[in-house]
Order: sequence, then structure tokens, then C-alpha cells
Amino acid sequence: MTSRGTTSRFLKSVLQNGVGRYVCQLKRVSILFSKKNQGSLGVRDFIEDGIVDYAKKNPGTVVYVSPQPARVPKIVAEYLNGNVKEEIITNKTSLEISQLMTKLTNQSGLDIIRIRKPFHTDSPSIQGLWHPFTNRPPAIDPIMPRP
Amino acid sequence: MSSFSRSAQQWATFARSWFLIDARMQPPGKIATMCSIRLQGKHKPIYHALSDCGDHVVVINSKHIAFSGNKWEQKVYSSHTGYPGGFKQVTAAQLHHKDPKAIVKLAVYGMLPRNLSRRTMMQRLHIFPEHELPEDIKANLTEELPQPRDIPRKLSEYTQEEIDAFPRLFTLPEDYTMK
Amino acid sequence: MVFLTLPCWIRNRGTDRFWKVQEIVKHARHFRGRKNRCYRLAMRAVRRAFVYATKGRKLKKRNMRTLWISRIAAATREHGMKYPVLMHNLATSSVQLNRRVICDLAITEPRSFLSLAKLARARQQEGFRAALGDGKEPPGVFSRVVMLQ
Amino acid sequence: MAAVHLINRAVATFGNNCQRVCRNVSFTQVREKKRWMRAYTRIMALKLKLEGPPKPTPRSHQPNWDYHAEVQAFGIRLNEDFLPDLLKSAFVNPCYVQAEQERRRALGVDSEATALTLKDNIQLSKSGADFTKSFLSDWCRASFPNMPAEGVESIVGHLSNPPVVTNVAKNLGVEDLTMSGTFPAPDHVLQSTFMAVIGALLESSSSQRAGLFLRDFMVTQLIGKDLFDMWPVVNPMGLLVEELTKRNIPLPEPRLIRSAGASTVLPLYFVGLYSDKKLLAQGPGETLAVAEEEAARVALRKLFGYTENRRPDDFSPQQHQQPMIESVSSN
Repeated sequence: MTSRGTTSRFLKSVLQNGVGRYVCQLKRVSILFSKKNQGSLGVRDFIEDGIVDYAKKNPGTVVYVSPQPARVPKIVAEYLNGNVKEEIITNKTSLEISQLMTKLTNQSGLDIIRIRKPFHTDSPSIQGLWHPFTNRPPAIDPIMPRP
Repeated sequence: MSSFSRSAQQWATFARSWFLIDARMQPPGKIATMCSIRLQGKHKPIYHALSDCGDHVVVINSKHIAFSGNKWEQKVYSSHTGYPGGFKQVTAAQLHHKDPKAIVKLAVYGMLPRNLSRRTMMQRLHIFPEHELPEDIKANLTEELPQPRDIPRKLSEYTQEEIDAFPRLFTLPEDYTMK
Repeated sequence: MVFLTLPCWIRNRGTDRFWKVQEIVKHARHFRGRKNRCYRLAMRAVRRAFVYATKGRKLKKRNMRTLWISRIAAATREHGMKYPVLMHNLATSSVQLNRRVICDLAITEPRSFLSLAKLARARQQEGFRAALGDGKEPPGVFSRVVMLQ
Repeated sequence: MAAVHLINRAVATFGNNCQRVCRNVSFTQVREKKRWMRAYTRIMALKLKLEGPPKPTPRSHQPNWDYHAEVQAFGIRLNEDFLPDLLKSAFVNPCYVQAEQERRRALGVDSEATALTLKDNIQLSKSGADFTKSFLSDWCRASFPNMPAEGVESIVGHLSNPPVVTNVAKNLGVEDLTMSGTFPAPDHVLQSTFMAVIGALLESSSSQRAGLFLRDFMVTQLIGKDLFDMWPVVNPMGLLVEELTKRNIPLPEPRLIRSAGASTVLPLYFVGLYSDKKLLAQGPGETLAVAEEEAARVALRKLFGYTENRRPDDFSPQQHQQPMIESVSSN
């Protein structure tokens, strides 16, 4: 993929998250699955085994479990900055789903696009940026061609 | 020194400064290297080839440049007018006689990178054959660059005492006649 | 659509041309000219672009390094040294900053860079002194080291 | 080879087709490009063009919504102990209560039989806004002791400005929980709701917790902000003279230190401010007046301790508690 043709952004966090205190950015997660369909087998396992543990571990996230006649089971994750992310979990095992849930929990909810540099700062300089007179001896007199 | 406002900081960082070079008794190649580095902006830590951060250079006394060796006679500047039989060749001395700015200018032009910004950089080069500068350019100058070569003193500039004090290798016989 | 005959059924199988075109053209939407909409031209342009992108991934590292080096060279000359002198003497005084960091320091933290340059200069002088030994030239020998000092 | 393969496939699918027709099964899985997709997407795009994007529905009207759980999770997510009833009432805006009453009247519900027992958040919002203001100005005074009252005021004013507060509120998930008469909730409603949340926190735990909350979510918005973006000073030189006379420092004397390209259209001047032959500050600019003003701003920033390279503000949970109690109790 060419880098010019793809969207990109700089590294940032939502609302300076983690400077004061860390807030888990995942506010709501709903698991849509079917009670009968074969593709939802792993989801049903996960709901039996892991979902309660997950909800206990992450009390700041509201977990909705909604069985419905759906052929494609999915996880709909909603983030604090208003982004909604859907993950399709057809034919995934319970373990894979729990890993996916952990991943979704740890994400910030910002768009997942190319990040231009792995570091970014708004104020890059402490001592002051270079300018043409930083390292030049001060010249009080105007410059004149010597006679 | 920090904590300028952002716009002021940017204005300061990307400002163009003006350099003065005195070419009296200097080799044109050395002058041209100094010029081409400044014109490209390669003397700044913020250099980038695409950011057009070159400075202005003012060269004075280009009439009094000094070629070493027999370059005045042997160095040839060739050009072609494009017409049949239009191949012109002039020696450095002839060219210098015709246009005292030309040698420095050609030397700098040859040292700049061959790209679209070459002509723009050349526009930032100001060459003056003599010592005098117009007032508006004089007001712009920020720094004078040191000359790359020390100017040798002429014999006429030495005082009689210094000449007498100079160690002699041999004394000419009394009856020696100059040819 | 209903296909009751076998030939019609067979003819309409296979990938849709539309989607085939979209797969290529989506990479060429920001190109200039007809390349961004005509499949034939887009195909070539996109292939070339991907080849350039592949090569560019290597080239970028090389170009960045040359850029850092020219910037460090510029900053070093401001302090009256040359680039190889600075880098060599920093290495011998076991300063393990890479070129990217030194270049960033030269732009954003000029005073730290100045102290680095001073360190390198001190190391250079020390090296000269060590090379000179007792500081005397052997008779009849002109040492360039002495002149540099 | 390919032809044989094709025929085999054709025969197989034809057989399937026959079976399907016989059994009248309507659909089987096809592992191909979804060929209906092109027409479908085109129709949807056309529809979008004709009708415009659909109206946003509040999250509470969409499936999977449990208000109680959401409110509970809101408090836990932010690591704060709210009283649930207090927090719930903090989200109820007066405009919502009004709209709800009107709706009931329109539906013909007897207002006495099913009385609307909703408490709105005016009280909480007021107490929260007051606390925010006092805390923020205390914090500013504690962190920038040299800042004059106007500067503190403008910093606090910037932080409690609707754009900043609504941005914080939206990114903390207040928007979903807000009960407002109109949707999407207008900025001032969001702001008063956020203030009410702070008021609820103030009542349900201590003022210290509320202070920490403000510090972690509001004061962090100061990071990377320039002082004079928040505080529009028209005449910085006059202010500098005023400040210096207050501190008994000799008045500044502007001097042109350096210049470049003075007769071009892109000149650069550096003006230094000297007071008692010591350099206070220097500033670049495109004209002498601008450079002098910039130098005065730099000097002011240095005087007030709001330079870009100042020590970062302390946001760690333990160490800052001590001065905060003092500042709050002194209030």
C-alpha cells in the first residue's frame, strides 16, 4: 500500500488520557449472537465461561448480551469518544473471543489508521528552537564592507 | 530563550539572513563553495531539500578575484549559441575583462544542484564587482563571512624597515647588473 | 434474475467486472488524469505505484540518514568543527546517541548540542595531546597536530 | 482441462439447482462476490443523496440500553463513588422535565395519578459550577503564584468556556446519559450537566475527590496551551511596565539586538528588553513594533512563570493532595 494514498494521523490520546488518571475508553460492549446457529458456537461458549469474569474485571464497561436470530454474530464496541466498532466473530472459539474482548477494552477508540511517527509532542523544545542567531556572536554594529 | 509565541518562533527560525563575502584576492572556487552552501541552506540544522531555506549571499570585489597557476590564460569557458558554428570559447581573462561578475557567477551556478530551485537560488546571489554596495542591500546584511585565504602582502606594502630586517640569503656582488 | 437455461447460467458465473475494477481503482483515486478512473491506465499506474512503494520503504531509511547527517554537519560547522570529527570523538567518548537523536538535539535543543560539540572538542584535544606525547616535535619534523593545536 | 472443470461445475450446480427447484429451497450460501451488492449500494447511495443522512437517534432509544447500569458504570469508570440517585438526578435537565410533562399532557396521562417525580439538576449544577470556579482559581494561584488576578481569571474563564467543557463532557460519555429536551443536546445543556456531575460528586464524596476529578479532567486541558491564547492582552508592554513597577524593577528599555533583511519584505528583527543593563527577554518579529511586543510577552511569561519550558504540572495522585487540601480549606 502506498503511504500517500492512505489516511494517516499523529499519535494522540483522547482527552489527555493517562496524564491525570487512566479511564478505560470502552464504555459499552454488546454481543449479538444466535442461540441456534453454528457460527455462534464459540460465542455461546464464551458467554457460559468468560463473560461474567469479563464484566467483573471491567466494571466500567456495560456489557449487553442479546440473543437474536442472527446468522453473523458480532461484538459492537462503543467508545467514550463516540466511535463504534463492530467485530464479526463467526466461527471463533471462546478463547479467541476473549482475546478480542481484551483488545477492544485496551483500545482508545480512535480511528485505526496509519500513524505517521511513533512519537509526537506539541511542544518539542525546552531550550528554544534553533534560529539563525542562536549560535552567532551578537553583532552590535551594522555589517559593513571593510575598507 | 524559549517561550516565544508559535508564529514568532516560526518567523525567526525560517527567516532568511544575508551574508557578505569579500572576494578580494580569493580563489573563485572557494568563494563559490561558501556561496553554494549558504544558498542551499546547508549551513542550517533545519535544512531540508524541499523547504527552500536558503539564505542570501552578497559577494563584493568580484573584479579582484585571484586565480592560481596559469588559469587566467588556460582556463576556458565554452558555450554554444545553438546555431551552426556557434561554439564559443573564451579564456578566463577574456571573460573577466568582458564581465567581472561572470566567473564567480558561473562557478556558483555549477556548484548548485541541478534542479528546479537552482535558478531561484541564483536569484539570491548578489555579486558586485567593486567595493561599493547600494544602501538597501547594506541595510539587509547580518554577517560577514571570513575570507578563505589570507591576502598576501605586496612588496610595496612592506615598510623599508621590514624589508631591511628580512633575512638575506646572499648579497649581490657590487658589479652585478640586472638584466 | 432467473436463468432457466444452462448457457445463461454458466455465462453469468465468475467475478463481477465491477468489483474487479473497484479493487484496483480504489488505490488510484488520488492519481492525476485519467489514471484515476480508467481501469486500463489505473492498472498500470497502481502496479508502478506499489513497486515504488516497496522500493521506497528501503530508500526512506537511506534518505533519512543522509538528511540527518547533512543537518548534523550544518550544526557542527556552526561550532567550528567538522561532521566526522564530531561523530568520531563522540563515539570515542562513548556517547551512544544515534544520528536521529543528535539531529533532533541540534534543532530543538541547541544548547545540549553545543555541550556535545564541546565534549567532542575536548576529546579531540586530548587525543592530540596523547599523540604528541611530551609535546615536543622530533628535530626536523613538522607535525600537523601541533599546528592544529 | 479448464473446460472440463467448468462443465463439471456447471453440471453439479445444475443438479443442485434442480434439487433446489424441486424442494423449493429459497437460498443457499454462495461463496462468491455478492453480486446484488452493487445494485444495493447504488440504491442506498441514491437514497442517501435524495433524503440526506438519517436523523441521529439518541443512544437511549436504540436497542441494548440499561440506564441504571450505564449510570453505575459511569461512576466506576471514572474511579469515583457517586450516590446513584444523586448522579441520576444530575443528568436530568430542566428542559427535559418540561418536555416530558408536555408529552404526557399531549398523551392525556393524568398528571395526578402518575406524577412525574423527577428532580432537575439546577441546584447541583450551580454548586458544581461554583466549586469548579473556586477550585480552578485556587489551583491556578497555587501553581502560578506570580500570576495577577486577571490572568488567573482568564485561565479559569478559558477552562470553564463551553467549547472546552463540552469537549470534556463528550469524551467522558456524559452526552449519552444526558436527559435533554432536544436531541442532540445543545452545548449549554451539556455544560450544565457536566457541572451537575461535579456537584453530585461534591455531595456524594468529598470536596477533595471533586478537586482531584477537576484536576485530572479539566486542568489537563491546559497542556500545550499558550498563556496569551487564553488571555488576550492588547498592550503587553503596558502590562509589563505595570508589573515591573509593582516589583520595583527598573523599567524595560527596548533595544534592537539583531536584524536580517531589513529592506526586504521578509525582515526579521530581534528586540531585547533590558532592565538595569540586564537582558529581561528578547523577541523576534517582522517589524520593530511586533518584535517589541513579542519581547514584552516573553518577559511577561517569564515573570508569571508560564513559560513553555516550565516544570510540568504535577498530576500524580499522592503528592498533590497536601497543597490541595490547604487551597480548598483556605477558600
